[in-house]
Amino acid sequence: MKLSRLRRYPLLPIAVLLAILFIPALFAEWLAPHDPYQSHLRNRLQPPVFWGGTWDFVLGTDRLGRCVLSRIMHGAQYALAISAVGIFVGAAIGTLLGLVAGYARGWTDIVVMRLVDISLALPSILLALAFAAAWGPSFEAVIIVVAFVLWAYFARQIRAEVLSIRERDFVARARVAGGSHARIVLLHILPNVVNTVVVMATLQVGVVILLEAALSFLGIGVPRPTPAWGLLVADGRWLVVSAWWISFFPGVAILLAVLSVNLLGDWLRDRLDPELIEV
Amino acid sequence: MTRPSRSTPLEETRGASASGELLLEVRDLRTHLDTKNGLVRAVDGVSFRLHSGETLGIIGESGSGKSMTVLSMLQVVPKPAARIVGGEVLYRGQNLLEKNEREMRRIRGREIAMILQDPQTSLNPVFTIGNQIVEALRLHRRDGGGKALVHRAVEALRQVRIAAPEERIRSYPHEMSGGMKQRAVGALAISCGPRIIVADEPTTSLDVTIQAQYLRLLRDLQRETGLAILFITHDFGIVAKLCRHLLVMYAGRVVEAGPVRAVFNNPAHPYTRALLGSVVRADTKAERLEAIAGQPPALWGLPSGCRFAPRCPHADDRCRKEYPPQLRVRDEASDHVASCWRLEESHGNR
Amino acid sequence: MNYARTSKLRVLLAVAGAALLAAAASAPVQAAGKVVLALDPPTADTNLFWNGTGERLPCFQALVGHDPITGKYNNSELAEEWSANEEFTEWTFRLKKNAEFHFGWGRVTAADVVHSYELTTGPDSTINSIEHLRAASVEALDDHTVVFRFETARTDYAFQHAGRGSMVVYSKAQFDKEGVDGYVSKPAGTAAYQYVERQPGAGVTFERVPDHWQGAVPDFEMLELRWIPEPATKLALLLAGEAHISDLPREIQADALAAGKAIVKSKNPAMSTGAIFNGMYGKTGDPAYRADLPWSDIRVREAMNRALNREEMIEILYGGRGEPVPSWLMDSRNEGYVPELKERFEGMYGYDPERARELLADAGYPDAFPDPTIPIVSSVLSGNPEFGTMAELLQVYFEAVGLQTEIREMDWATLGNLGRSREAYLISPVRNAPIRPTEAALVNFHTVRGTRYGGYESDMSEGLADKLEQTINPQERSRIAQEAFTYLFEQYADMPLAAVFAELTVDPTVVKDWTFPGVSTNSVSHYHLIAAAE
Amino acid sequence: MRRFLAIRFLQALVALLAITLIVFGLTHLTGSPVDALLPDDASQAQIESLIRHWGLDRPLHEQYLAFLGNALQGDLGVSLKWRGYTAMEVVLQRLPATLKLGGLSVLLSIVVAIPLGVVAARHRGTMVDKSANVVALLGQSLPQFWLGIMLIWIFAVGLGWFPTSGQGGLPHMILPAIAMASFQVAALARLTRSAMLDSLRSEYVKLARLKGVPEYRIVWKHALRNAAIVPLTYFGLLAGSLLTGSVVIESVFSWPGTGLLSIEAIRGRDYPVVQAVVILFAVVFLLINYVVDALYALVDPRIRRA
Repeated sequence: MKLSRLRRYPLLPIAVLLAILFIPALFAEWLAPHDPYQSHLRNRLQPPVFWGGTWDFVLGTDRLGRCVLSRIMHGAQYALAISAVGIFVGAAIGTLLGLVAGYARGWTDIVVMRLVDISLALPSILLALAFAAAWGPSFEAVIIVVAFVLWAYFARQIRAEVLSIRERDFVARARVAGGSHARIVLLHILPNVVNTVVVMATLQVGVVILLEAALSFLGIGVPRPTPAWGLLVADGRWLVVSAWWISFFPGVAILLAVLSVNLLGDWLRDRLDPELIEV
Repeated sequence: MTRPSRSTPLEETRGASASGELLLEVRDLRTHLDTKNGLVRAVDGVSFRLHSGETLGIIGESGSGKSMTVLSMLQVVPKPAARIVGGEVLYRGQNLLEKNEREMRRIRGREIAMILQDPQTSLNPVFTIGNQIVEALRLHRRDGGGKALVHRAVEALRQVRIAAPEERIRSYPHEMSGGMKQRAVGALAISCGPRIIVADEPTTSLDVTIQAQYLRLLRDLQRETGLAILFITHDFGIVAKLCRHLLVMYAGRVVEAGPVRAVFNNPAHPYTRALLGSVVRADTKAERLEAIAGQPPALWGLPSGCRFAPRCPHADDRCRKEYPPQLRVRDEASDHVASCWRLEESHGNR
Repeated sequence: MNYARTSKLRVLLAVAGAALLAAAASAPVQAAGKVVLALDPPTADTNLFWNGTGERLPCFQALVGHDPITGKYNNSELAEEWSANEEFTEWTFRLKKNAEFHFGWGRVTAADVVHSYELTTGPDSTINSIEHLRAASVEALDDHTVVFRFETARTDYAFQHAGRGSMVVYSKAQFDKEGVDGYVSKPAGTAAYQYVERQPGAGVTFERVPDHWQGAVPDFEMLELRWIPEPATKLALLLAGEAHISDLPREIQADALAAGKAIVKSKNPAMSTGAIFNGMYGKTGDPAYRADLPWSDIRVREAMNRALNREEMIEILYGGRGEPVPSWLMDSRNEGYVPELKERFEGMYGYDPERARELLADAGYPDAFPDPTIPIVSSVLSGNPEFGTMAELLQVYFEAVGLQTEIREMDWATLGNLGRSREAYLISPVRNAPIRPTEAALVNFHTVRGTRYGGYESDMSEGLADKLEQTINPQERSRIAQEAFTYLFEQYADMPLAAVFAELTVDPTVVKDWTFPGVSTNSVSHYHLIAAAE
Repeated sequence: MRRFLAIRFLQALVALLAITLIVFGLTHLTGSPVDALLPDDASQAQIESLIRHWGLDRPLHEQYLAFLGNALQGDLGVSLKWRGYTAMEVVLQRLPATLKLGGLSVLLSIVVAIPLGVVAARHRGTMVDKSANVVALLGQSLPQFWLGIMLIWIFAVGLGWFPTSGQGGLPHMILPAIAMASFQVAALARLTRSAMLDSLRSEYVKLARLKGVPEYRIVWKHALRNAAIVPLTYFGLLAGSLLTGSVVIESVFSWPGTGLLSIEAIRGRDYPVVQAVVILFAVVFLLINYVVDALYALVDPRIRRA
């Protein structure tokens, strides 16, 4: 009975996420065999243990002799931090504007929706490039880019839902009962869109990890020597022939994490919000 | 209206006109449905017969299994959730349930055609009417080239009294009115010259005058072609106008069957009585019978006894424990049967 | 209608299938006699030389040529001979009489040179060291003699007309007839290769000039420069046989070597590299000067220099193919070379983390400085991936001796902007390419007038540079330059690293050799000397 | 309908205006082209003369108004980096390459995603469905540049089937198009799947079955034709991601399109070209959304005849 109930949960994705993202992110300090920033210049470009390397550097070392495994483990922190903060900011702005637009309608709605249009029509990667060129690539810059890319999607979806929710009886009743607008929005409407926000946010984690990778490739991601996953892959990409492990393992980490997050997101969507459009 | 009484086994419902050929005989058909909430016996031992030129009505609330019965007959139940687990469907002596998909495709449309409830949704919106009829024709009547098929399609439209069929054939469904669409569906059904048409609540979505026209059309078609019609509805009024015999279904079972008049005059099952009562009281289109206390049963976790027991004013312990057998109703019609313990009492009381 | 649709779909599928097959069948075709160079995209992808920063297209020549082996000036290009007056205020160039433009635009005359000079020094010019090219007046004395006059002495004006300098010669006849559009669509040059076409953003193609006026017959019929921004792709191109020469970053040269490719080096060191202390605006009274910068303290500068294990760095960055140098601006081929610096180098700059720590402690680092963080510039953003590695490497060594560091990713424009507003308080990896003549080097990197990126500035460095500019006497000049280099060396004014050759990875089955001196702006030159295998 | 379109058009114009303002502001904040395009040793005099020459010494709002005035007349200025061309010329030179690549990648993603989605819907809830989902997601789970480099190594260097990079005919386009398409497949396949599920549950599919239509025809003709409408709407959203993808993919494959151009333009602070790229893409984005509406009508006769 217990087992069959467990089976209803997407166990594999959850296990993978725990193993790849959460546990390393929380316990990298204790788990990682080496300091991720420590160069062992004498041990540069060591292959992984099964490729002729040593147990000292299980997944080999990079061109400055840093432990690939340790860097991936610490990288999980950045993957998590960038997605969590970036998505939180994007979702918060988007949800707020979506709520206001959907609830207030009229001019507010038009303005917000045009902002959404503008945001969607602007090629985000170019803005990111310009932005990074202006203020220099940094952790904060990546967060801002992520938030900028995401907010419009949240705003659009939430607005659509609010439009239908505000017509429902309990909202009308609350209004008749004399609730303030803020009260109605926060107490009656917001709880009804929380599921959507959660599902969308989950599904964006993969997008954000890949965005970070793309930004790193263009040299506008998190500045080195931060072991962000995207940067690790981008940095090792030249040596795919001779020292493939430098970019391969972070690539696998990205692959598994993004895949699992998406599968988990699918499951959440089915559970929480079957109405959500699948984009 | 009374037909000659024949000695028939009680468990079989008869709906034969003396002249008609026996086209279809369904015996103890059972279909199970796997749902999130567990197994549902959607069709639970349904039997009936259908002769050519005859119209048999199946009546019941939504969810009573009437649609599932005919879908099972044609093996187009939603897979993999639904499984036909037992029974026989004898079409002109051949058991359809033993046929494979390929063979069944030759039966569907060609021998037994179907008209679905809602013409708004049952016509494919992205193809023209002509396209949809020609497609069926091409599948079943390979004789003749493209032109001949188009000609036949035009004929079919003409048969269902659609004006200017040569032009209509190029129309998309959304360009037609609801009534016309349902006629087009009718044309689609008769186009391949089937012997049986199953009409699943074909008039529910039409307004009253159109409904009447449509029923007249069906009757005329039947007269012209000797079709047998299996008419599914929840509307006693229509049954009365169109059918000679009827089955009343409740929760996957036939609870009462017999000649229309006999059932009307002397409804034996409390459910039938309630249905009739609701006809009188409420409008005929009521999909849910408000007059009957309680909700239609959830199809899972049914009572082990009579399925109607929870809503039946006369139910006692036995009703709740044991399903009643089909018993003959003592009236002028020999083939009027019903499944209710109270019938046995009345038998015993005699 | 449906049948039509179905058949359309079928056709579409068939076409797609056929296309895939065709694609599969067409292995990379390589035209016989064509050599393809996979290179970094240039700063300016243009036929208009003065709109670039000095990268010369293979179809052009300048007045002064240089020896393919020694890199010394010679008369292998358009000028037969040149000379300066005693005061070095007047330079006269005599042109070869038989030099001929491509596509029938006629002989090269003095008018072409004056015309080209005007274009190159025009208001929209972005050329390297344009101020050094600019003369007070230019005059064509006759059809084949041009004289440039100056108000002050110009001892090395030939540099501005050599391949590593700043001016190539265009046809005035073409300009008069077609205007700039003619240059944009099909510019006539005078070199052994002539222009064929440019694919915007993709590359430029040239072909051998039939009957070249110098009689030069390059081995390859066609020459294609293909712009490939991504190094991993360059390597792939080379290994797949689609390109035959590439300027691969050194980090992946080993991969190419392992796959049977070869390396062709410039005949001379093409650049010297190192890192500079930006933001040392030390000239008296300069408001931008900040005494509280850690590296304003000479002990910190020495510590930083001593923290570097240059041998290891050269191994990591250049695969061991580089020579440590005591100064990144001083070169034995130029004025003011001080041989002793090389001997003193180990003693003053040698790798000694212990000493570095002591020096830092001595300087009170980190507590004595309001912001002890050392910001290191990485310019991956500008497409200089090797500087990213260098920045990381510097960080590793600095942190090993207890310096606090931070890598700042920025592109050249941002750095230049900071420098222009005198706010570039940063450490930045640099390279000196081409290796500049001493005077230009000192002015550029050690005076207020110098480049935006700046470097160590002080009254002393300003004074010596000024003095050098005003001196004509060669011995005197050499003495001043020596004094300057010694001064800078003792001040730990820079972090010199290595002199490196320009290295190209080539496919030895197609390209046997390429003799080039390594003195031009983009290091390569003498395209007509690319030798085919066999 | 016409009124609706007109209002949409006006709103789009306002949005476009806002976009120019944002782009203008942002690019001018990033630093000056003189710092990007002039060599290291450019003198102060040279820098100042170019600043004047390019009109960069004027106040920002004046520059913006001048830019806007010219833009309204269709003149987006001359490129600072690609001298001899106007900004629009530079962009239009490169646009066909991007459109070709984008078009092929969309085609490829359709060819892969629609069958995946259809098969998944057809076998809903089975292992087939789940595997199709994972396959679709795989392409979306790798950094695009990494996938591109891998494709080059496997198919160009290893197998020699395609050229590694650069401009050219179809063979040159296959690998970059695959790398680009991989990202869209998942979203498209899932959209197709859910649309197909709706479609397969519909009455007309039931009726087609009852008509005796074979299953494959029901799935690929009756159901898909209706379901295809939903993924089509997705292409409107795709326009934005197309440029994002093209920036990365074009760098990896040295494909001389607008993506590569925009990096070069930003690095060179070639304001006019950056503005032209962004404005063009914003216009294309809006245009594609209109085209999608038109396509909608083409597939769905209900809209066509309305």
